[in-house]
Amino acid sequence: MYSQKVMDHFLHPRNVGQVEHANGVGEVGNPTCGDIMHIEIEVKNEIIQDIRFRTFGCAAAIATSSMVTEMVKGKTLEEAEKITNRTVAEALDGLPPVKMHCSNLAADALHAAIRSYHEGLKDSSEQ
Amino acid sequence: MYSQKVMDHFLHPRNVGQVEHANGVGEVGNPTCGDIMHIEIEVKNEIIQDIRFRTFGCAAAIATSSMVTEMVKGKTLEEAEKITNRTVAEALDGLPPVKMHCSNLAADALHAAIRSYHEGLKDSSEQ
Amino acid sequence: MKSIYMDHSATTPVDPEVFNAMIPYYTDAYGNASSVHFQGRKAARAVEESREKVAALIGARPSEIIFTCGGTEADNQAIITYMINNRSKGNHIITSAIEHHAVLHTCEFLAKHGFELTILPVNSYGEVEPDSLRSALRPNTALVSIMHANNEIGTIEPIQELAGIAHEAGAVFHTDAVQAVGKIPVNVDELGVDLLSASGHKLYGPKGVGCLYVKKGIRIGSFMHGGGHERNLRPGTVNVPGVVGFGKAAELARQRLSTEGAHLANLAKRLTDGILEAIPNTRLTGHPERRLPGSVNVCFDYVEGESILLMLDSYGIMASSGSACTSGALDPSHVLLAIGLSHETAHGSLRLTMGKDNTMEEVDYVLQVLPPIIKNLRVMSPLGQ
Amino acid sequence: MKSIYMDHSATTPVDPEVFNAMIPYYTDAYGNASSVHFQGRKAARAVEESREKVAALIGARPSEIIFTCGGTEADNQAIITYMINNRSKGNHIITSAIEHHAVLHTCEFLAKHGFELTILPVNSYGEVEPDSLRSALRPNTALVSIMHANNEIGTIEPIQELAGIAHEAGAVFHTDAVQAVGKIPVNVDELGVDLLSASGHKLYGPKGVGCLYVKKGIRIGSFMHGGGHERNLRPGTVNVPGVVGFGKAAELARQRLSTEGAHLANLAKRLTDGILEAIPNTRLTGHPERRLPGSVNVCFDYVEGESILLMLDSYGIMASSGSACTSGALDPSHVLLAIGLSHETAHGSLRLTMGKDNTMEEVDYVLQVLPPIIKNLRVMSPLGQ
Ligand SMILES: Cc1ncc(COP(=O)(O)O)c(C=O)c1O
Ligand SMILES: Cc1ncc(COP(=O)(O)O)c(C=O)c1O
Repeated sequence: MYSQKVMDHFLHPRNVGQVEHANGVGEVGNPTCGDIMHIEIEVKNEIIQDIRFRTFGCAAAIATSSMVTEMVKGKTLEEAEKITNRTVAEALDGLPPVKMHCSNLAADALHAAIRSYHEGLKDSSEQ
Repeated sequence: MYSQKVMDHFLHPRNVGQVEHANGVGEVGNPTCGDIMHIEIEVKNEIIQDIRFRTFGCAAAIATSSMVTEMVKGKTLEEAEKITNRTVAEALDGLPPVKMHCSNLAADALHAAIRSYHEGLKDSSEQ
Repeated sequence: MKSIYMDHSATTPVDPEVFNAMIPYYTDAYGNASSVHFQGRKAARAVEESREKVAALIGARPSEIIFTCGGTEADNQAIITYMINNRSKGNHIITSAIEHHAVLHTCEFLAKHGFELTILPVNSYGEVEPDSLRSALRPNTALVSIMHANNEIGTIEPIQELAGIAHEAGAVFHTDAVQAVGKIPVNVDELGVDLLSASGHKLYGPKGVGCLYVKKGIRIGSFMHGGGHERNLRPGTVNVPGVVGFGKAAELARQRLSTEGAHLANLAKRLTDGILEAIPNTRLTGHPERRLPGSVNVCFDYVEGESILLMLDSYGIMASSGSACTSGALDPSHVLLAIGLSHETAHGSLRLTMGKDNTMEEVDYVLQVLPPIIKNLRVMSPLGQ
Repeated sequence: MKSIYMDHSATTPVDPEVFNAMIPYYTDAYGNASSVHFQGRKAARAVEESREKVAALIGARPSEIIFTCGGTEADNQAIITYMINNRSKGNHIITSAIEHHAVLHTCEFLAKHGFELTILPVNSYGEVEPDSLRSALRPNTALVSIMHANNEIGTIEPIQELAGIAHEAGAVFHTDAVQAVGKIPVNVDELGVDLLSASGHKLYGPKGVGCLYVKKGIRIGSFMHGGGHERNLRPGTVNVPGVVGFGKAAELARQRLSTEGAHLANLAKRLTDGILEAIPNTRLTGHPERRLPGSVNVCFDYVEGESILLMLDSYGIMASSGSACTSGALDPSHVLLAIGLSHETAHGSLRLTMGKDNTMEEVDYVLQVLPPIIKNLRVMSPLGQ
């Protein structure tokens, strides 16, 4: 049911864990529905220097998390903001229809992390 | 579904045809329901000297007709009157349940033939 | 003793290629198609490939095919769940007097539960007349169900025309194509049908598997209640080997359709002509041309069907009959009565339905054996003379 | 790569002896069991012999067995046709919260159509408490349907006691014994049940065939509408090879029941103990003793079931889970929720159901592979720590 790329990212997930000097953190989903994606980023000069994830969820949830980290590592925030759940799924050669909605939230988690980075900046600039 | 005896009487029916000097004729059933049994007898000294049948119907109808002729040929009318549809079926080692009611009327045809013989006698004695 | 099977409308032998395709799903690939693991995915893949093959045979999309356990279930699901899921479109059903009981009894069941039912008569060939459908349609007619080809007399109904008439009146069209699929070309788009039933064991596939075609956009429901299989439309662990066999049978049927049809038509012509020539007081039932290739149904006056069958059987010839005595029923086949035969005549019916492996020699053997059988039974019969 | 199948509650491999018994009915004896001729009679005989074997396995009379296309159909027929044919006895149904969807959705369907429904809760082991049934019974309770053994957590219900309570109150008792038949001794008289469902593919028989036991005197009806097969109670051409396979599987199950049960209980003990020892934050679900031999269901905190399954699958170990993600549903298994687990815990369920061919070596392999998988997934999880 899953593409080979999904299985590769699921069995060999990239960028698992936490970022030591994270300046952006995003989390979406909740344990009740069975998927939580947690993404931490370190941004320097508008570029995502480091990104790591931790995910509770099915193979699709883990693979999309892994994929999104790979897609944006070293990219500018502007580029990262263009990524959608859909483009992540496409980069994985698609997801089964039943997985499109609930387990395909990695881009949302990334965007939440970027938002948190911006909010952190705002917070510090407001000081 | 049929016993070997039924199949034997069906494939090799005994006493098919008409009796030249019949003095009793019985017919039961009708073409609408798919079974007609026609039996002719020649009675002499209260003994069934000859008996023949013609039957329109299924294997059970033909086999019971054949069997009943064999059972009563050479027997007294008293003996013949004791025969029932049930004893005919038993003599054939039984019939499938669905066949017990509509295709198992040979004894009725025999009794009708005996009745017709008695009525003929009455008619002649009344003359 | 010879063994000549001429009862293909009852069921067909499983084609050896079909059986070979099924074997792995009994031995190696035993998974439940709903399982996530390797065995489950293998089973699911086989089911989807079969869906493609069945869809291809009738010109449908794979997503329009629901696998069922046979023609009966497909008919029940089509009619019952269409009616109860589309009450706003009306509660009137139209069907014909010669439908298989899987359709007729289903419609009668709904009639007992508050739906309105019209049962159309047929002409003496067993055809539903377009005008008869036209005048039966009402504003509240939701569904018309007319079979594609009749299982007893072989008549092929003018489905394309009938479906067109139903659609003009806003009704949806179901056809029980159990006897047609695999024997004649069936294309859902050309026919213009919305729902279609088929069954594996009538086209050299296994028993216990069939399908319902549901045109995209037509709203039916689940007939049974249970798990979420078949996109929530048919619960129950999928019969994977059965579905695989059905798929293979559909693939083979598609390849063989034209050559087989010609072969069967030849056999049927020789058999029909031979019987009518050799045996007096005999008539062919069904339409003389617009009929299933390979299907011969004749009625012999003065004799009864089961007796004919068992006599033929004693010579190794296997056939069937619409006589009541073959089923334990009181009345002979409703189809034979619907085309206007008397009870008496209908009792004397014989159906010989040939298949791809029947030969001219077998036909000739039947033509040698059958006339004396009828003659002997007539001698034994009080009717006639 | 290894191939270790531990998903026998989903479906079992077909036993080679079962398949061998089926082969002739695909190749030589292809008749329709309703046909009068030689091939038909041969098929009919095989069906009746299978009926005897299936009846013998559950202590029933052959005439009390109706063949269906599986457990789902048997459940639907039992519940729906009992209720609509016995309206005078009441319109209240009682079932439990842990039934298979084939029962639960069927009851809910009836509830939507005017019947009254009570769904009994279960205790934390998944048992229906006799007192809970007692207090739910009403004068108009017509039917109580409680499963014999649960398909997910393996708990065996106190059927004998529950059936007795139902009977005292004048209600008829149905049990979905799909998971029990062939795995533990099941005797309809001892249990005192009136209706019982079973399915071939759970006891090394083929998919697509099952049966409904109907105690003599209990009035049910036909669920599908069509021909007069199965004494007018189940229309549709009988799936002869399927029925033959089911019969053979029943015969084998009867012979093997006791030895197999002991073997499976040994495997399950080692597997359960091993998992609970090696992996913290893990619990066994279902009753610790009154459970199906060979069935192990555990929940791991902080990880999700489908991920566990696919990781195990990459090592050749096939299992299943009650996680929503394995079915595309939003909620995890209703069974796990009914025994009081949180959504979070239920998502981390793993079901390993063993069969006769599993070995201690396979159990040890699972015990070697599973702990690091859970560990890795927990490292990847934002929950916990
Ligand atoms: C026209 C027609 N419809 C429906 C059926 C029922 O199909 P099945 O036996 O597969 O349920 C049959 C055959 O028995 C048939 O000939
Ligand atoms: C307890 C229970 N009931 C019913 C069913 C349905 O059986 P089937 O898949 O044969 O329709 C199953 C298995 O899927 C089951 O485990």
